[in-house]
Amino acid sequence: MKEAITAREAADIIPDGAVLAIGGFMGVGTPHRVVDALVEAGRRNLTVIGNDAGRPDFGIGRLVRARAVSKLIVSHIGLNPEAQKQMIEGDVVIDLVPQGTLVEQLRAAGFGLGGVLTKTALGTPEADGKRVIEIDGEDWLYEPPLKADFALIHADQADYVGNLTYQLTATNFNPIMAMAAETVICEPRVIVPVGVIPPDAVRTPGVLVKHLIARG
Amino acid sequence: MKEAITAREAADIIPDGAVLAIGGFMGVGTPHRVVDALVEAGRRNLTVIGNDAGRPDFGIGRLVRARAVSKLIVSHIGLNPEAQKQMIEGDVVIDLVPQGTLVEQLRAAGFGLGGVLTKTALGTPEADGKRVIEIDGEDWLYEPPLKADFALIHADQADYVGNLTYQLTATNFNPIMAMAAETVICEPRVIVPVGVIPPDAVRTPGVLVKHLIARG
Amino acid sequence: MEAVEIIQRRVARELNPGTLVNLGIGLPTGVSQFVPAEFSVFFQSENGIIGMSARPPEGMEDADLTDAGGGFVSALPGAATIDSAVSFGLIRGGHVDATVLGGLEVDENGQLANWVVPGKMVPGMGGAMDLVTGARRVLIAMQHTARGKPKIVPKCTLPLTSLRRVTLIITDLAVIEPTEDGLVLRERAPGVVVDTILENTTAKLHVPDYVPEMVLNVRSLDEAVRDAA
Amino acid sequence: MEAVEIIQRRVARELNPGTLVNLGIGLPTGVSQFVPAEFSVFFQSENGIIGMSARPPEGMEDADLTDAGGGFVSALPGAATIDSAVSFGLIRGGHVDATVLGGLEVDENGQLANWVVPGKMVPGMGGAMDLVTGARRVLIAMQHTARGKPKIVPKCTLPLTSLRRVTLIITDLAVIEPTEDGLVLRERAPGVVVDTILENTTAKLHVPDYVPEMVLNVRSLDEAVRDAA
Repeated sequence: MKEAITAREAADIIPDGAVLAIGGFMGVGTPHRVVDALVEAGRRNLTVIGNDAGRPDFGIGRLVRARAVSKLIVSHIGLNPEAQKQMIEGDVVIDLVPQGTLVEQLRAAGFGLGGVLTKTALGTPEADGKRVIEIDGEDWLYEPPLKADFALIHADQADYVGNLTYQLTATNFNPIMAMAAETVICEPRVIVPVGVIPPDAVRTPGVLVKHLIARG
Repeated sequence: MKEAITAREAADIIPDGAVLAIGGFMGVGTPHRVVDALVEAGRRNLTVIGNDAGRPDFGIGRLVRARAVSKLIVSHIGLNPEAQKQMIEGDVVIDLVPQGTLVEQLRAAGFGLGGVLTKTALGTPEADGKRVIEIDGEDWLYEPPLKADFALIHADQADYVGNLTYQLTATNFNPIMAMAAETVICEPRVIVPVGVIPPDAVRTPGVLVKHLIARG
Repeated sequence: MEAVEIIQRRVARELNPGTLVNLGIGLPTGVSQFVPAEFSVFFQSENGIIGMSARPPEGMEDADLTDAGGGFVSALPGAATIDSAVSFGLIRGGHVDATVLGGLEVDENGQLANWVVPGKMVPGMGGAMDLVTGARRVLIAMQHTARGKPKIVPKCTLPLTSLRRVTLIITDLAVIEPTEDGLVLRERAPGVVVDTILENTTAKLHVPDYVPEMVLNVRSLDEAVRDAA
Repeated sequence: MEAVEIIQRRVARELNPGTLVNLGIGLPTGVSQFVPAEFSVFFQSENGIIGMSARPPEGMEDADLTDAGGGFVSALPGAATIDSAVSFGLIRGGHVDATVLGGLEVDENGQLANWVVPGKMVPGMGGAMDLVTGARRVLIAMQHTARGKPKIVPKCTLPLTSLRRVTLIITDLAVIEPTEDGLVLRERAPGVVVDTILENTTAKLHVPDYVPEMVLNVRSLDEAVRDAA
């Protein structure tokens, strides 16, 4: 059984310099309260893996604006001019990764695989300097596994075992990130008693989740 | 919208010599009526990919006993002495594959990946003659994608769009096989009207499913 | 007819009943208005929904149901929610029948550049590289020229989105099919003559003896089923 | 005490509260009877359930809820159903805290052979190779000898299950820890002297000055939490 902690307590667990996988797609399905708590705690030098940089005032963008992030590994920063500015000024390093490759890299880490063999980006400037592996005369781009120290994820329902369900497009990267980090911290919409979520409705088994965030 | 067909009609679609991925684990979650229809139709020379060979009178084992199978790609045949016998007599070729590798090989095919890099079986006799790929000084065993002509799967609920849910341990290989075949044929427990399965409950999106089997 | 509507109507005729289709942000999104509901085309948004539909009425939006651009959408009966791994598995594994995307340049190899202009703000490729590499058919829907400058060029000058050859280029002037032997002019927009197309294209275009005019009306379901067969 | 019970009781003391554990078929399955319910150990069966429990009463079995051996099981409150990809992702990705498996041979490298005897019927490795390669801790639970023949040997003669060194070997005579420097005798069964262990082991065993007797009682939750910390 997991006791629920506050967002503030979660932020206290996460040190400066940590590698974070943060769920969400343009802020939909992002654990906003944990993100806010990290901003308030004044974290610095974080590496953040996520789908996108959000907007300056929403999602992962709030961490960027607070200058908490030194490296972003994302597929898109187009809606965050602040991230662009910090990139140009050299304050943030931004690794742009195709969305489908990014999710497979996280999954590879979580599933114990040696990496990803993909056609995506093969032969484009994005693949410059990356390893190409030939299999039966065909080229594949190799991308390494991507693992985080902490996954900060959102869920719809959680129970006190840590079992999670997700809702609609707030699902996105969250279930995969739950496999791909040393420590998983989940901010669910609600926490329900154990036994309320039917086994077939569970999308992330509770054993993967270390901490649940209590309702604010 | 998909019209439901009979198991017999499904068997008619599947030619001799086809490569089939058949769901189930020791026959739990196997589309038994389609399997029976293949036996009755007298199919020959099938390649069957599945978790195991079932028992001689249950699951994939029924196809083996009917001598419909020339090649089995499975992780286990221990409960099927008939499969053992046919293997020893040279009537069936059996490729034994670690269960976790097998499911990733199917997934790789379904997800457009170039194969699987795994530690499982590395350095054991099972890896003899297989390619080993070194990444940052570490060896990984390469296993190729595994794709079927037809996936024959079981589900709990289906709607007429083809959306599927699964139940308990009858889930097993079924959702992954639904991604890994040219043509997916599903034998659900029940077919419900479109709109009855909530979007978040769908485990296999209907666009993947070509044919549904009507209730017998 | 407006240039955009010409493109959207013509693209809509490429979408087959019962298939999975991914529409890019912007002009491609508008294609859906020319696809009749009874086609049961399932529109995927790569952030995780199959069977998405129009923005709901004011006040009925759900913050957890958006498209890849972050806009509110609704779900049709029979919709399915998927995580990002499955969403891109569908795209990369060839389960998406067609993707409709905008383009900055397409060249004689049929290769596309559509995600970055060097020296300008770099937005990131999002799912564009995955879509162009993995979808069964890649339909490029774009204006034939940008501020008078041809976009169909001998060789892309911008960074490629994928090595993959796109399936069809549909513009306000023409339908062009990239083939192994180069670009073939297949159709011209209503009232547009071949010379106009050639004048606005720097790439070499193969021009068959007969280049029909685009048909732009919305197909009936029967017609669409017949075309797909 | 029966040999099997000694092994099961000793293995049970290795299982930590709140963790994910996979028990092999046969002797390992029986370990669960010595793990108190309040430990909230989640038993995984690799066919797709986390939180499985004992066979239900006659007539209350469900054909769709079985363990990896095909036997009927029940699900605890808080159980979760998973597909085979996630099930083996948990195993191969290091999310399973411990797996308990039988062994045919273990050698001085700590390497295990447990899935095939050449010349005999080949059952297939099922999930054994994945478990031995991927679980965080691999606990081998077996009789010390087979019909008087030592199973802990200098070098496995049977095909290896994995290159990976197992974590601990627990038999009816001893607890042995494979280390980088070889096998170390950690504990002896109640009433068993070190010489008896050495006589029944062909592998070289490092024997510390003091080899305590196994403790076999079932731990309280407090004790287990303290041990795990």
